[in-house]
Amino acid sequence: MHDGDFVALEGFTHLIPFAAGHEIIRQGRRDLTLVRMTPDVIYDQLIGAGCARKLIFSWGGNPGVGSLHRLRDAVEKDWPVPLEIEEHAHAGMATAYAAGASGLPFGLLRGYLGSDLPKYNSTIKFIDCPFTGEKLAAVPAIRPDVAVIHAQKADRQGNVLLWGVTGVQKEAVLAAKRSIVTVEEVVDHLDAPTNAVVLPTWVISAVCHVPGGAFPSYALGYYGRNNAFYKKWDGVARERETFTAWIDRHVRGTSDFAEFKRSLEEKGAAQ
Amino acid sequence: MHDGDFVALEGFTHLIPFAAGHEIIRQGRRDLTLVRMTPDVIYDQLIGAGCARKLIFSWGGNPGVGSLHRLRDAVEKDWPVPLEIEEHAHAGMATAYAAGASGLPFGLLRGYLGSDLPKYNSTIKFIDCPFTGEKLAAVPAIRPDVAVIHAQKADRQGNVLLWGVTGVQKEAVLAAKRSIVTVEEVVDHLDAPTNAVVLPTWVISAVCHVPGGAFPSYALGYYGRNNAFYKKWDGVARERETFTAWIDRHVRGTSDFAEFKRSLEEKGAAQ
Amino acid sequence: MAEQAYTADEMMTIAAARMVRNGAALFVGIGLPSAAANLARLTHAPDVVLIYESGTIGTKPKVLPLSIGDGELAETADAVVSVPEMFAYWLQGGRIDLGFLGAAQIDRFANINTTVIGDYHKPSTRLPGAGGAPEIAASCKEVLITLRQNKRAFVNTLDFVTSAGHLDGGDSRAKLRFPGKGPVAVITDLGILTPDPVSRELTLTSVHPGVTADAVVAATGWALKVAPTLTTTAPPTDQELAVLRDLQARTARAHAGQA
Amino acid sequence: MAEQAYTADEMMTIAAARMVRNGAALFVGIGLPSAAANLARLTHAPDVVLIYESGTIGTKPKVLPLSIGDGELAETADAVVSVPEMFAYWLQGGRIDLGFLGAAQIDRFANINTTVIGDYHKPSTRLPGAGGAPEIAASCKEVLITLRQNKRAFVNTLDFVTSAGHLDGGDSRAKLRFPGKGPVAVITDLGILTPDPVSRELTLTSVHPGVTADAVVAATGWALKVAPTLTTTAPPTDQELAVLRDLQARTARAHAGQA
Repeated sequence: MHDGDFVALEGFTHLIPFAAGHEIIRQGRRDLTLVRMTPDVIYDQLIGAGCARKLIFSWGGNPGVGSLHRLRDAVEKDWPVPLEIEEHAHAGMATAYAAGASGLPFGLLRGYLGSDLPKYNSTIKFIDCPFTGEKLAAVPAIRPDVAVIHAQKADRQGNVLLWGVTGVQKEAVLAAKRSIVTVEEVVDHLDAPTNAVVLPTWVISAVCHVPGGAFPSYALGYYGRNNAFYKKWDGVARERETFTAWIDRHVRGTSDFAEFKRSLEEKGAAQ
Repeated sequence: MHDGDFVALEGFTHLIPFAAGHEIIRQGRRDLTLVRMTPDVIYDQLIGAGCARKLIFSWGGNPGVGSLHRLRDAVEKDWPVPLEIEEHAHAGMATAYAAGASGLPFGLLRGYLGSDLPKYNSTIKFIDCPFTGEKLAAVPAIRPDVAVIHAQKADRQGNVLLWGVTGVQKEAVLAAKRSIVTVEEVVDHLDAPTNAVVLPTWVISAVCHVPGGAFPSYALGYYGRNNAFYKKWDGVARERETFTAWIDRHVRGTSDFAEFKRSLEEKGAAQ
Repeated sequence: MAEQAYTADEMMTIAAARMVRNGAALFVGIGLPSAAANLARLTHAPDVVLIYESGTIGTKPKVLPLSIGDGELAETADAVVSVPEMFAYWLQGGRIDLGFLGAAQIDRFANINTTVIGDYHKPSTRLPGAGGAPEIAASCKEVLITLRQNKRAFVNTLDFVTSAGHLDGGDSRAKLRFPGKGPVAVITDLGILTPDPVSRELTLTSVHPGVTADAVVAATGWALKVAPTLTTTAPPTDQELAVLRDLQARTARAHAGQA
Repeated sequence: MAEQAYTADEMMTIAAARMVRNGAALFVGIGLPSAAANLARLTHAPDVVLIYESGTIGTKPKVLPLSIGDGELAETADAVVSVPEMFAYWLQGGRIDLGFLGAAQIDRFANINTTVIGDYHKPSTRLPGAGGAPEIAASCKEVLITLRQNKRAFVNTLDFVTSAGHLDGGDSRAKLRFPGKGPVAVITDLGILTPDPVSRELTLTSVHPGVTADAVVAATGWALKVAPTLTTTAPPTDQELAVLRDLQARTARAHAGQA
């Protein structure tokens, strides 16, 4: 991953690749264009750490808790750096990812009807159906330089299996020029049921074994969502000082995700 | 199902709903518009029996064997009734089914480039991408009055599970106004793996228990494809007389699919 | 039946739950709608089909999800599909009977704002944004909206139209060929508002027990119309209250620590 | 290495198989392409990824499928996806290295016809039609075509262009912004034809053992160009023949009765 890349870290509340996000912060990447339907705490961390120049999203809250304070501070106060936003609805972004995976320049939907979003997002256009004359929305395909997802299993050849809420992860990987997958487990055989969500090794650039790499989100069959962390994040991220102290101590101050998680156990840590 | 209906009997070489097709012949339905990516022997039978007025398709052979003689006789010699054809490529039809399931008036694909098909199928149009100016194909959504598929399992509530090659069956059911599913087995619980292909009971109009109902195609986990039948069909369907005798004896002359299959065991039958 | 003390929020959730028809396919937003939808499922509507935008169809969570994609939703679902399939085949495909939304701001035609308070570029409050709401509001056959009623929420003019209700009223929604009929009721902590059959303007048709029409009008940022035949919402039954409180207690316990 | 007797069809299938690069993602048509693709997998290209339009990805059938969606293909696949996903995400998405097609008719620019012989509305022979071929020919990075060579098949003008090769030659394919490069070789029972780097016209570059260039020209419905440096295809090795014959024997047994 390089400074200025167009990057998607996907996972729809489930299997959010936090470990990969932390590594991006440790490497001090800058000027990234971040795309994600739900920025969630992972992008609040990347934005607060100054990695992002632009954010493309469709729902920007801390699920079940409230605001993403680092996102708001960047949008409203340009801290730590200005953040350009391109805002969509979920249907539009899901369609744009599918268009990217499909090798199409744009995706088609009956969307944004009567909404003000197209007034503030010039990438949303409308076209007429050549058969019925109906007005339909057109959104440009999302084609990231790099897509990163977290999955439950990979086999030794690098074929990847995920299950449960799979969001737009398959689309993100197939739409991207390069893709990285972190996994809970590496096994000899996936033993995937027929029609399971399997990404074959030849569409993936790299697979990394990072147990627990979706914490504080969850990995179905491995661990639950750490709702307490999401709630505590509200306090950590509310002020620049508390956020910076947390990132410096737990992310920049650790060498990998295992050490990050150990650091959270320490007295006074935000867990 | 009524005379003149727009009907899809889907199943991509797997789970082809032959039992339902025979019942349409027994009921003497007429003037149907039949849509199916691969007409296969099932539509050769319906066309030869005079049920169809129009066929929408994208590959019209007897897989691994050769021609569909009843289809050719209807197209070339208007026997037993004239058959109008609307011919596509697989990509266009898959896109059109997906558009139907998606509630869109048309589907978008990078397709038919350099092919003569659009010269002979006026439903294929081309539009310009509003972002890149690229020329892309547009096909009208397929929205059948009735879709019929065969699946492996239903539970007592009528939720349906299928696995293996699932073709466009989900799209056909979701695109149709009404849908009928025949199944190999009715169980207390589907015990479907997460992310399996499950059609919930509330999107299905009727579920019928017809073990073996996909014969001579196959049902993964239940029985294999009867390749011998497909080969023998070439001889049965080649002449109008042998075809009519076969349909009269084995389909019109039987009251249900179980009796049909028993009739094939009789001496001299085409099995 | 014996009545017992209850809060305005409880009355709101219970009144909203009662609007859910048993057997309906229900597209559920997180928060108040999710609580009402699950209360309905646990009381009079056992066969309601709960659908969340995370791709979970026919889910039966034992506790209320904190996020729209909690594991509980996937583990108890009849089917789990990808997010693009959910929006394309299930929502846009016209399969959903009822959409259930919350809102930060609402206007007299039940258009809603979940994006920003104030100017879009320099907002006084930046809200989470659209999520699935614009297409839920457009494509479901009918829409229910539930939120607390006060002048900050019930405004004369929205700062941002995130999702369309009845637009400018009358036939303006039909003119734009929306697939769905739009909002059929707004359930608040004070009463129930329904759109006028012709003008589509929200009209107060029921007040909750102990609430006056004047109080509801005073909590509304426009001159709220009041139906000539104003009814009073039936108070919560003991069973409704017991099931709701039990659900919320289970939920609180489950979300306290590592779920 | 000892040579043994073999048929022209065997030479064609073996020569076609040799064109398959190990590790390539290969979109396989039924019939001759399927035999050649599986022979490649069982000989020099064990890591080739075989993809059939039925949605089976990375399949490893023990016998050749009679239909494009045989159970064997699903049971031995790394992944099985729906047909719309196969055409949208995998083929149109540009994920396929090599498409492998058969044909009833082909012209000098490797455009192919699998639709009709004669007039479309009153054909002398009605062929099965397009199937996946037009988009396989358009979207795969490269395309191989294999068919038997004779004047009925290798024609000056196609009765119907089902799938585009190099169109009118030169840069006419690039002008239409095709995603893929188009046909890179046509493997027949007589030899191997490859498009001229500039004109894109098919040129005979290799003849199979015992076949003369004149014989190939005589079997072609246009004035076939012959490369100045014409090579002779290496004859089948004992191993290639043994594996192919074993595969075909297994296949014949499997398809004789109820599979």
